Amino acid sequence: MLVDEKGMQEEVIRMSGTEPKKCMLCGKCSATCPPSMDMDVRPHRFVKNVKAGNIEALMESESLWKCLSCFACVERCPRGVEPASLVEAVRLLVIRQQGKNYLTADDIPELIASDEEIPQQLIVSAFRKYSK
Amino acid sequence: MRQKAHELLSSGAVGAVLAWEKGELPYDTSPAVFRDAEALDKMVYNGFCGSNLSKYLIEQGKQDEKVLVFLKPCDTYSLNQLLSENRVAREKLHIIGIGCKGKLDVEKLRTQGIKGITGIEENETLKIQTLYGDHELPREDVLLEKCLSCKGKDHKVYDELIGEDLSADTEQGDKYAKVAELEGQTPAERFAFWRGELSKCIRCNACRNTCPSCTCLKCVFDNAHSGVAAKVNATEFEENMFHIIRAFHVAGRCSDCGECSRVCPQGIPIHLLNRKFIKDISGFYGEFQAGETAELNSPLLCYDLEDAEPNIISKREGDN
Amino acid sequence: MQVKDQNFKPLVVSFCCNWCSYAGADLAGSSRLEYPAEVKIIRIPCSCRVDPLFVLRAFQRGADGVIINGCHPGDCHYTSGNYFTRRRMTLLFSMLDYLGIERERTRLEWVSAAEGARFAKVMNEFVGKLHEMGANKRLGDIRCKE
Amino acid sequence: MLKLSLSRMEELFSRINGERTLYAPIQIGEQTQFTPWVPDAAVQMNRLSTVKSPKDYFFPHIEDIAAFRVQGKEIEILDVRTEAAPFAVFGVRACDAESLNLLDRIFLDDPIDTFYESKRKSGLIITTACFEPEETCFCGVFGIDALSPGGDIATWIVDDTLYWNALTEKGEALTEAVKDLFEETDDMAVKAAQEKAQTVFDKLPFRDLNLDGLTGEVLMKKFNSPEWANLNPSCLSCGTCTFICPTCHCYDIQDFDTGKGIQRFKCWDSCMCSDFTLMAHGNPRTSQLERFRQRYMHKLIYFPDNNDGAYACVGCGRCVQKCPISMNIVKVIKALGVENDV
Amino acid sequence: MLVCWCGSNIAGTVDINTVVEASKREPGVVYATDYQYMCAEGGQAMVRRAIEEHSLTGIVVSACSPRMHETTFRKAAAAAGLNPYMVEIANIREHCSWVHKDKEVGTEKAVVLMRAAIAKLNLNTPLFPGESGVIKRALVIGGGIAGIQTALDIADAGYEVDIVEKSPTIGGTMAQLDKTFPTLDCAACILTPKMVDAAQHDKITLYTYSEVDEVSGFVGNFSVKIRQKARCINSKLCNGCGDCIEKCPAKKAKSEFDEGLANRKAIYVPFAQAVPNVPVIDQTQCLKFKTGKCGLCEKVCLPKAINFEQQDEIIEKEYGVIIAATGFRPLSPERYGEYGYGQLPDVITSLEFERLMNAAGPTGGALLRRSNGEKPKSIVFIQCVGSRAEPDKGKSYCSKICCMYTAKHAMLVRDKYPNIDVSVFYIDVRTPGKNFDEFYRRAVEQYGVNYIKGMVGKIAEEDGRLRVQGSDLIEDTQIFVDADLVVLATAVEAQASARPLGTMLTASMDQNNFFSESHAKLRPVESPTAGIFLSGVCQGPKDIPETVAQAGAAAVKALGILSKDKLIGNPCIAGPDELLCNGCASCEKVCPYGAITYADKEINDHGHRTTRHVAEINEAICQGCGACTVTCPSGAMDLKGFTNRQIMAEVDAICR
Repeated sequence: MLVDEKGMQEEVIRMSGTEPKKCMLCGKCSATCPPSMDMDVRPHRFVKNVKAGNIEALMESESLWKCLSCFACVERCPRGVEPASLVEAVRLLVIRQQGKNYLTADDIPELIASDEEIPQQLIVSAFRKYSK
Repeated sequence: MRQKAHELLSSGAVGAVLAWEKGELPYDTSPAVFRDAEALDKMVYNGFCGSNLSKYLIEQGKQDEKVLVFLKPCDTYSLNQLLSENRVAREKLHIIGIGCKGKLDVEKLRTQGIKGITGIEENETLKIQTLYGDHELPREDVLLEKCLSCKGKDHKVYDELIGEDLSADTEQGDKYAKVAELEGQTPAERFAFWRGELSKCIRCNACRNTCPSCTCLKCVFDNAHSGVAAKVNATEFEENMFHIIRAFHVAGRCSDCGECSRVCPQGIPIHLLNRKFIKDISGFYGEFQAGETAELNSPLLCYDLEDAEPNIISKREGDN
Repeated sequence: MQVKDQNFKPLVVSFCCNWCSYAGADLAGSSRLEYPAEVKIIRIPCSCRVDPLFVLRAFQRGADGVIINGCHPGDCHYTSGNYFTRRRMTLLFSMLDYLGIERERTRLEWVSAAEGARFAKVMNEFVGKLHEMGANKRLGDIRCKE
Repeated sequence: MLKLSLSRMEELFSRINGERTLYAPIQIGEQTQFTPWVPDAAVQMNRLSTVKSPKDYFFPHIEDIAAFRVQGKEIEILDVRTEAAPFAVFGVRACDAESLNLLDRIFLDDPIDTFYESKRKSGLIITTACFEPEETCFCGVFGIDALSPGGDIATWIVDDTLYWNALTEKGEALTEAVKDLFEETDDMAVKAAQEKAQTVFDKLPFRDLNLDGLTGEVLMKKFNSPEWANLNPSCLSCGTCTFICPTCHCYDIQDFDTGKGIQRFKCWDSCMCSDFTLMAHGNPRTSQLERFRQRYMHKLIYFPDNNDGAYACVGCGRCVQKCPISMNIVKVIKALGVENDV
Repeated sequence: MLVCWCGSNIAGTVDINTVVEASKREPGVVYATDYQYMCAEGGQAMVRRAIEEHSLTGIVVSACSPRMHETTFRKAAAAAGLNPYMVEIANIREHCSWVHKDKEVGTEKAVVLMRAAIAKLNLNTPLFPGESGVIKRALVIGGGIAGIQTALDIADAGYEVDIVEKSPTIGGTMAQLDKTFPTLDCAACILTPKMVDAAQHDKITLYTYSEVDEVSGFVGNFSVKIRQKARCINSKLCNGCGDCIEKCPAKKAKSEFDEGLANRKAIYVPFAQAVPNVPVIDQTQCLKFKTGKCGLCEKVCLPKAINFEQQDEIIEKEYGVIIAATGFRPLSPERYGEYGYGQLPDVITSLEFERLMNAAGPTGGALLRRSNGEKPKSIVFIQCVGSRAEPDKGKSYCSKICCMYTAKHAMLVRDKYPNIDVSVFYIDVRTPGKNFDEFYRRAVEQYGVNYIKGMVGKIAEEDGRLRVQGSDLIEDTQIFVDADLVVLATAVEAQASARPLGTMLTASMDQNNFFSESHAKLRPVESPTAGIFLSGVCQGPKDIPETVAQAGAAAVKALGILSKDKLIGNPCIAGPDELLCNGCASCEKVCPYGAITYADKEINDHGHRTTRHVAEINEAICQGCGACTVTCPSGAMDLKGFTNRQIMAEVDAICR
């Protein structure tokens, strides 16, 4: 169990395979991010927080679940930092802590019915991640 | 052949004839230089003329005269290499290309238990008389190792050809088969194989001295000032060292004439080292046959900007 | 599972060309980047100065690994030296491999004068690998052992 | 005379090996070499000539003779001499056994080569008679009887039986130790086999090789013979003939710098090597012809001249078989001997 | 044996005393000592004294990298009468004390490195450098402001200079600029007089519309083949009247000078003040070449200067020095999809903007939208386009000039059209230069340019305008700015021709295809290859004043060679042992300099005389790489200063 923030930070960096220290704070990720307007911690600050080791705050952030995993930030980042991968990694931390199934195959039809605009890719990746 | 040699020697068109001389036994022919037309009676060309005469031209070509030399198809590759390295002057040579249907290995007769050989009749089937009775063997069973991967019956350099009809298409086996087999083994297996072979080396230097690519006036291993001179293999390392460096020094120049293995009294398959380089060179830098022409540049004397990095070695093997 | 000798210190001879790799090693030094002290550097004008004899010599005398460092292809101070090196060493390494000498004991690397960090990284990696493999037992000369 | 069934050879070898190291002609790949015997080794009882002669065990290819430890500027000389451990060589042929007598003339004469002496004392030679000579054999030319070989113990293999006869005190001592394996017998079977084999010997191609006229008296004439120029060109000047020859005995002394000191060793040398006789000022023999001539002049003229007419050749035929270009002593004798008085 | 402490740099992790004591036990060492700073005057005096007092035949200095102070100690040795090549350096700082923390480990390694140096020194022989002459002419490759300045400085010192310029006129990128920062004076006004000076200087020869085909030789003696491309105009006859251009019916070619924003004729001069003022026929556009018909220009040309038959001409000349001044190109921003460059006509690059603003430009200086020719109401500038990125995403470096020229552009717009809103997206604004930050502050304070910290993520066309979506990092929001024109401050990129030229010159290049300088701080205008100098942006991004300063510096360095009558060579060169040479000519084939030739020579081997074909080294040409030594199977070829024996002795000592 990762109790301390330092350990969590290392884990996030390891899982994401990316290096937040490479970020030069140009803000391109946030500029390019489609749901950025609705985020409490916008992508560039997400990176900054990982760099600073504030993982717990990120785990509680709304942004964590607002990210569409569209990877526009990854595509555009001039420094090769992958904000989406960091978001992904923090999500995994949360899921691991929850430690049980949050999505089953039976839930999916209902989810799709509830919101027609919900990206199918999101459902698929959520199913993959939230069930074990 | 003898007639042609007689003609050229007596007319003074050539000052010497480099050919083979018959010996005291059915198989012990020696390379010989004939300067006297009378002596040509002893000249011979048979299945035991496996030795490659091209290297002798370095020494024989020093005289101020023209030399007539008889070369088998595979020998002409060696000569081309020598020509390309200025070791022999083309204008001093009169080259007669002679046919060849593969040369014989008397050691192979012996390993089949044939001893006391007093006579050999050469045909598709060899008839062998011995002190202990007669034997018959198919010719192809006693071919020299080098003839098992024949380069074909074309002469690459010559002034005239005699007895091309003598040539027979030799079965052209996969010359890289054994190299590939070794490459497929684990490093430990390869190490064991080569230790077994190279530990036999007695450093007689027969391989080096017969090699038409080993033409240094003074070999680094003989040169007390080189820092690596060694008269014998005092340790396993020196056995490896001698053979690695020898193979490296002829890499890209070795025409795979097979003389090294033929002459080794200890039966070490030295040609498998040279062939490894030939296989690598052809694989990494494009098909290459040294001595194909006298104008070819060794692949170690040129380069390509896009050459492979050394990690191609492990990539090729697909494992480690 | 092979038991590793914890006290084993691989001896590494590292040939560095004067123009790129030696300067890269200098930069590693001036940047205070650590790499194992087992690496000993020999300065040569160009990687193409490395004769296969030198590589074998190092193994004879007890080296556990030999690494040759030159300018990146295209950057050779002498235009073409490293291209010759690349061919020569590829063939030599392949031959050593063929004789059953472990492939990981020889290495050719391109390190520019600006790549101090890479120099240190390559050395760390190389020595790390040698640590895993243990001492060179296949290509040493027993007379040179203690 | 003693006899033993060939089926019990393994027992005999293992008994001999118990007391001392035993070397025997053992098949390795396609060749037969004298190598240390191990249980179930493929000992070749019938294969006549090994590639190398057993001289290796008395006069090794390489032998350390001294060492120097260098520490900084300090140099310490180390004595590396050791007494040779007892050993025996089985399966030595008459020619090779005789070659050791020739080597004795060199190494046991003053000044004595103590390295050789020690091995000669500890080594025991068990010879085997040749009933099936090769076409390359010509030991008879040098007065050697291949059917009655020398050494410390002579053996004969007739059908499925080994006949054993000790010839020297050393041989007797070993025989005592293994006697319980053997049965006493007479020499009838051996005699019969010898007689039968003699007919083969009478048909050998080189039986009539004539050594007449090869003496010190004609030294200068032979030295200047024009025949050398005809014989020499084919020679590759490799060392094959000298290294497989049972009588060649030249050696070089070399130093090897180990980085921690110097290893001084002697090693076989060959008069065919370009650095043979190399001295500080250069080499008095500058051409291949001179080196080629030296080898045969030594064997056929100089050596007998200094050694009561004994030629430095035992007719084993190795060089006839192994010379890469088939230039050998037989051809030289024929070219320079009495038949060609040049 | 002399061991340096380098203050605590070495002494911190290496026990100096142990090294000194260990060295005393090594064969050949008669004297060993140590000192705080060996390279200082005191240390050097100590070196001289030690050599004299102990009659030393060679010295080993255990100190910093030989790349730092080898020359220093060689000079000190020479001053004491010792051959300078009897000095070896054991690098116990960069390769030892600085990379190891443990004192025991460091000391142990220092001893080994010291031993290796001693082992090598024991085999050193005194070496004597050869001399070679100097051709008193310089070649400048590239005719931009850098090349022009270097050429003028060299010519003014009295030496001949040739400029090779690949385009039809000299002037380079600076000629395309409108105004220059931070003074806002007009680029043409300060550049064109220099262009004319260069053209009229009696020591300067211009080869425009020309390229370097081949370079051989070495410092002092370069031989260069210059390809003068066929202009199809006889320059000597042409009077520059321009009648031909006027009559030329082929007018669809894009003007390179105007960055493709305007068309030019098939026969053209790039711009009005071009030097030389001689037109060139673009054979890909000319109707005569395309269809065989036309030839109008030929008909109207009174001096009969038109020559359709003209061929490329190869000019072979020799030079003592070569100065690279190949400049740069702006990076093409097409790969960055978010900006829509190439798709959206109103997204342009800064250099295109320069042309739009220029009175001699395609719009006559009127700032108009590309899409509809209307005046823009709002302009957005975006900095760092392609700069400061990972190598696979652009250029890793800061292009240095973009902050300043963007401020300049913004200011010019606001000055000329106060009604246009101007915003600048930036990551950082970097203004280290004389009057630079003041300039930027003026843009903000006096001209009201709106600087937004953040990058742009997307530009989309909406109702005929451009919707720029970006970050405002200060506000921490995503913002949208509607613009009529977007200007991208594109990164500086080395010319595509730079690397092939570098290869020809055997000059080393960095990973960005800029020429590498010999030392980043101490030799910034010299290439590591002797006799090759670097002028301007070909070495790395810089602005005009820096370029001019460096151009002058390169000229001075070049003059340092041109003013000498003889050059002292490097004695560490190859040489054959003729007794061992087989004559195979393998070495000749691998020599990159053509320094090896073969000749028949009489060889005396201990009185044995033969005539043989053996290798010969041209000592002035050989650079000492050693490629030949490894190629030589007999070991006949060896390299002085790095002999086989010396290197093996080092290997042995290390492995002892």
